[in-house]
Amino acid sequence: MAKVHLWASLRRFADGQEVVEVEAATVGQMLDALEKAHPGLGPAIKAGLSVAVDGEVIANNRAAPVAAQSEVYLLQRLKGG
Amino acid sequence: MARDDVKTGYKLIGTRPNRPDGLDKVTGRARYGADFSLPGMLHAAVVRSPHAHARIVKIDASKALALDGVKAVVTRADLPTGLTGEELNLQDNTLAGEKALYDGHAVAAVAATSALLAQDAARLIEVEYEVLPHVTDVDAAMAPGAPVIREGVADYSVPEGMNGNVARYMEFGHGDVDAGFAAADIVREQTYKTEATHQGYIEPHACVAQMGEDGRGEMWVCTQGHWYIRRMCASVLGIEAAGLRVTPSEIGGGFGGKTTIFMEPLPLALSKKAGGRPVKLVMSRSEVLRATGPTASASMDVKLGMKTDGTITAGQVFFRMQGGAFPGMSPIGEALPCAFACYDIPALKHEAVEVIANRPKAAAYRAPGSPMAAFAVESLVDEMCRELKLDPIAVRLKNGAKNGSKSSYGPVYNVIGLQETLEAAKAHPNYAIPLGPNQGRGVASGFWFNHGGETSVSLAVGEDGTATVMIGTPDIGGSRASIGLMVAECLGIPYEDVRVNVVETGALGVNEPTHGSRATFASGKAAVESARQAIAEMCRRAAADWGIDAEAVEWKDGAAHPAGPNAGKHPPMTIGEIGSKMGSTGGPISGHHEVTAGGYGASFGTHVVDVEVDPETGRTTVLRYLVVQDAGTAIHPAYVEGQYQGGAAQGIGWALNEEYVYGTDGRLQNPIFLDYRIPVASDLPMIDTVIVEVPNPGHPYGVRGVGETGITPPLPAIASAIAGATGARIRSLPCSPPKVLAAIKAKG
Amino acid sequence: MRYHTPTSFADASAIAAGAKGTLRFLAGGTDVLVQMRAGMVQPDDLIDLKQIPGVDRIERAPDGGWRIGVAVPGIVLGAHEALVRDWPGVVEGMNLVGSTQVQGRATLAGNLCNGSPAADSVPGMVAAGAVVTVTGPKGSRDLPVEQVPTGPGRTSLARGEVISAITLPPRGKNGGDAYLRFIPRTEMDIAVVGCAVNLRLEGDRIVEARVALGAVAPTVILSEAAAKAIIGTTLDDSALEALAKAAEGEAKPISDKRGTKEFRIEVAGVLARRAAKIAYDRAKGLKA
Amino acid sequence: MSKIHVTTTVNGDPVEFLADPRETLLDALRNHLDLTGTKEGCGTGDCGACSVTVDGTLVCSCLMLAAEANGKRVETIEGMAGEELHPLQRKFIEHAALQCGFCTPGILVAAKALLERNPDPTDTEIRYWLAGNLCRCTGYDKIIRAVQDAAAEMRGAA
Repeated sequence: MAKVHLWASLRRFADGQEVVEVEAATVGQMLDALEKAHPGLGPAIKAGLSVAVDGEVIANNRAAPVAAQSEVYLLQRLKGG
Repeated sequence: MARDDVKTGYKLIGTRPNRPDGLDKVTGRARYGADFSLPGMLHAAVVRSPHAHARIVKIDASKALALDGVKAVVTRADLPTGLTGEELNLQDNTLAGEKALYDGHAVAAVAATSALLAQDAARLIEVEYEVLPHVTDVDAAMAPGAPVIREGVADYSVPEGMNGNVARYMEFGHGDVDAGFAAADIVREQTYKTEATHQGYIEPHACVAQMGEDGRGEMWVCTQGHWYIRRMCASVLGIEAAGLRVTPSEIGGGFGGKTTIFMEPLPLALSKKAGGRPVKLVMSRSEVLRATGPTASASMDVKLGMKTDGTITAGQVFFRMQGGAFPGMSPIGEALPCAFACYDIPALKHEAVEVIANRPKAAAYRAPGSPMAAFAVESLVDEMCRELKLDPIAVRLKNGAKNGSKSSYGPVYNVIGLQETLEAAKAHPNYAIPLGPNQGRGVASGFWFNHGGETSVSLAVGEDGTATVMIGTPDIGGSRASIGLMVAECLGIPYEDVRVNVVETGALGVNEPTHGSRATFASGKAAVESARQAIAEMCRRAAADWGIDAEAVEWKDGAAHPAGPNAGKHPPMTIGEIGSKMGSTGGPISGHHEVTAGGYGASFGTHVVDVEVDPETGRTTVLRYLVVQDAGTAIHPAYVEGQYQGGAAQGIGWALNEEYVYGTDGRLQNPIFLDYRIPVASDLPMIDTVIVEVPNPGHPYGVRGVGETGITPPLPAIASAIAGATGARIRSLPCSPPKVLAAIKAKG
Repeated sequence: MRYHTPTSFADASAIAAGAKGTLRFLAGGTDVLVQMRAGMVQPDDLIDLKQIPGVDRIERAPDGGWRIGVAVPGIVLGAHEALVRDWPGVVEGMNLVGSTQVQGRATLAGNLCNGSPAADSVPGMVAAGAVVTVTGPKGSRDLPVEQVPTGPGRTSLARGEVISAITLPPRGKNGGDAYLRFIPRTEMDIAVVGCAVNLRLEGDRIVEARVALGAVAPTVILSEAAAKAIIGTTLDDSALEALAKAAEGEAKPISDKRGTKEFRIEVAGVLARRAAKIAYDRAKGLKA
Repeated sequence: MSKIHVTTTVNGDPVEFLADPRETLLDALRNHLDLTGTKEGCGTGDCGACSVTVDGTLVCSCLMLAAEANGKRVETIEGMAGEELHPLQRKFIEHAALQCGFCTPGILVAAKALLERNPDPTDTEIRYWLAGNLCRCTGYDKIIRAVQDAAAEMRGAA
């Protein structure tokens, strides 16, 4: 189960949990599983997220792999100049 | 990859050859956005709201249309309805709908047979407004009783009960901040403000576009990302993106401001109404300043706990950022993670709100959000260093992020170079120069995430053994040279034998813009992968010719060689020989790589600045300036230095004199370069640079993006240097002379 | 827009007097073209003065003063060694207007007639006691430079009147002038405050002085109080202090995007002191 | 509005065109003569991207009417190189003194005018001479170095 860390202001959409564990092999599966478990997270996911998997920030690649023990952080979608 | 794994012995990487587009650019031949013309071309002009906030009651274009030579007028009524989200924001910004939301908001556009005629016609378009209450300042927009300028802008993230102008809310952190503050010897809390600034690219937005009644068209435009332009124009106009072919011109600077659309759909819409005649639209400078995308203005609370030995025990920030009248445009999502990114602090709390106000729709500007965050946090760190009489570099070395540190925003840093930049700054002669009267020194570090993103590159081997590389990231600062160097290094051929072209939307898969410091990193990475594919194919061709296995062929110095004694004795087969025969050995040889590039390494830098302040006028002179930044590997060091120097210069401008000044009427008071004061040549000293190289393991040659971090440290470094020179701390940028003089006087 | 190229001031005046709509004169054009570009002004008639013979000349007047044509650009003034020797403050004021490129076009007459309270060349001319010759339908008249601007963007010139020359008085012995302005950058800005000082010495003592302040009132101010503060002194510290106080007292600025009222008052005093010292040194022959 | 017939010399070539009286020299160069190397960055004389020389004097072509160019001698970036590049052009490439390159034509024209007046300028003299040529990419450092290097080479050759 990958551990997905939610930023503080997301936690109210996930029953106050800071870390949500989901079964997923890819970033896309992880996001789908999150939304299924906590539909309140839907708007945040739809608004666009960046995901950091084991330290590497992945902008929008749903195919990027997530391992069973991965530490995943959700971040707001990053822009650059 | 550890430091001693650094790959060295490059033949070309690290050299400084002439850029391929240099000749065109010094002779005036290079073609920028406004330099394109087409037969039968019309010229467009835009009618803009003089009001910060007004209901559009009526638009009457009959007098304009009655002029001979006026061919078309478009208003919002000509655009499709039913868009939502950011697509609706883009459409609303292209042409105002029910309301004009800021001074300069486009209301109508007109096409005519000459630019002067179009301007005359625009003056004849009568717009009736009902002026509404407005608010332009970030704190004023948050104040109780502020006019709520748009209903329902709050997204899912905004808790109940917040001010009606709040569009987004964000909070994250780790550790126990209360315990952290309790463990500190001193806890200090301050509020900092930064005004909005503009990227200030010298080339105004310009494009020529043509669209027929079938909704298919072409566009030549100055942009950082032509696929973005294509997608955005298509959604605003309700046409198929694939029907639009967008060719990027040379680009006269962007710095984030040309990653999106402002007026580009207008010439397409006008062209369609004018029977498909091409239409050229070039913004004036005042249109650029009033109605493109400056950065957010910010009001920021910071609290820090520090022990007397300089250990930072806890930190907390609350940022309020205003990104114009459109939700989602302020960089709170970037500013918060950047706030403490240079530090490893056990307890942190970050909170931010995005506020909307009657200002233009903000766009990205070089490390969006990071300069403001650094101004707040690095200023307070400096204030506490001065209070505790601690060396600012020592405090940063002590608390700074390292390889393996958990970043302030969650993920763990892999291989980063912050400590190396701090050590190099400390060791630099500038840091030891004695200061004279009224002089002060400031130090600050800065961070940017960097970015990879959607990237598509093709490479074709020529019959003469050259290579042509097609990239989709417009070259703003010399990336064709650096990508050419990497490809030449990989292929083992002379730099001059590689031609790198930025190609249009019809010639490659989708590419994100040149943003996020990604062009040399991501297009470079994909170009190297493309070259490797071509090498593999060339090895197969040689193997076939030699009658051996392809695995028995290796590539070096621009030629296929038998890999070892078992492969047989064959003279090396050069890329030229393989290229000359490729038609008869299996066809053209090329390589392609398409990827959403990961593995970009985080970027850190440290700046040291010395200033002198005239105590009688408050005017600041920058005496010397040092930029130290990690480049991973500097492919073309001259253009790496150029990014450092250019970023520093923009940061110096932001720190000292640049600001958006709005009057009580909500109108921008300084929409010309006379009063929007970017640094001129005589304002600046030489900008010393040190390129630190901690190779990024996520890139075949160790590249890290270098474009953005450099704008971040100057804001706090300059304010801290002024504090050193005068004893007066400026917590609200810019450090303009009236403000500095008033602070000196207030100090007594 | 009609573009006129008269070859005499009488013709220029006649065209101007007959013009019905919006009228502008074109000398260097560095203000008029900006205003046209910004849509602030759409002239119906534009009268280019540069075809009039003599407008590009700097001539020594019979009394030892200087007669400067209305189309002499800043770069030509700055390169005129004898003029710079006599009136360095006047020339340095003009040379601060805009960039090198703007110096190639901008003129004293244009800077004056644009009517900006912050015009960099005007305090120097006022302090020097410069006089303009105005040609109108009824002939010519002379008036002191300080009587030309009447408010931001406004002048005392009547319809049909045009400045046909600028005259600087003879420098005389033991005189010096200087102009300083304050801007946030080093170049390219409009003055936030400007100050010109022109003085004459007998021995170490100042016997005549004129002090002009720019950008601190609707028009450039010729300050008698500031002049009085240094006349009769050797510009010692107390005289400088009195000068600064007087300049501050004369300043009646507004707060705007370029500076606050308080800042302008304070800096008016600072610049008066600094400019007076330079003028004094020049009068002593200490500096060029 | 009747147009004005303008006869002038641009980079040594005699040219004629019809100008609207409101058109600037910059408009004429770019739109009537297809000399698009001269750039418009501001239209108000604040950025220098439109720098040209007229009868040898450096000016902003946005601050001069096209009609005023009648009978004058105009030099633009397109006339700077002969068969070989001018030393300034070459040094700008060698020193990486341009990034986006948009300000480059104006800066080259202005720097050439400087070196014709002052073949051995100090850094400060270069900076003040070029203060009306905005560059947003480079921070000016490499531009100053390139001008100095070109000046040194030109002095050596003289």
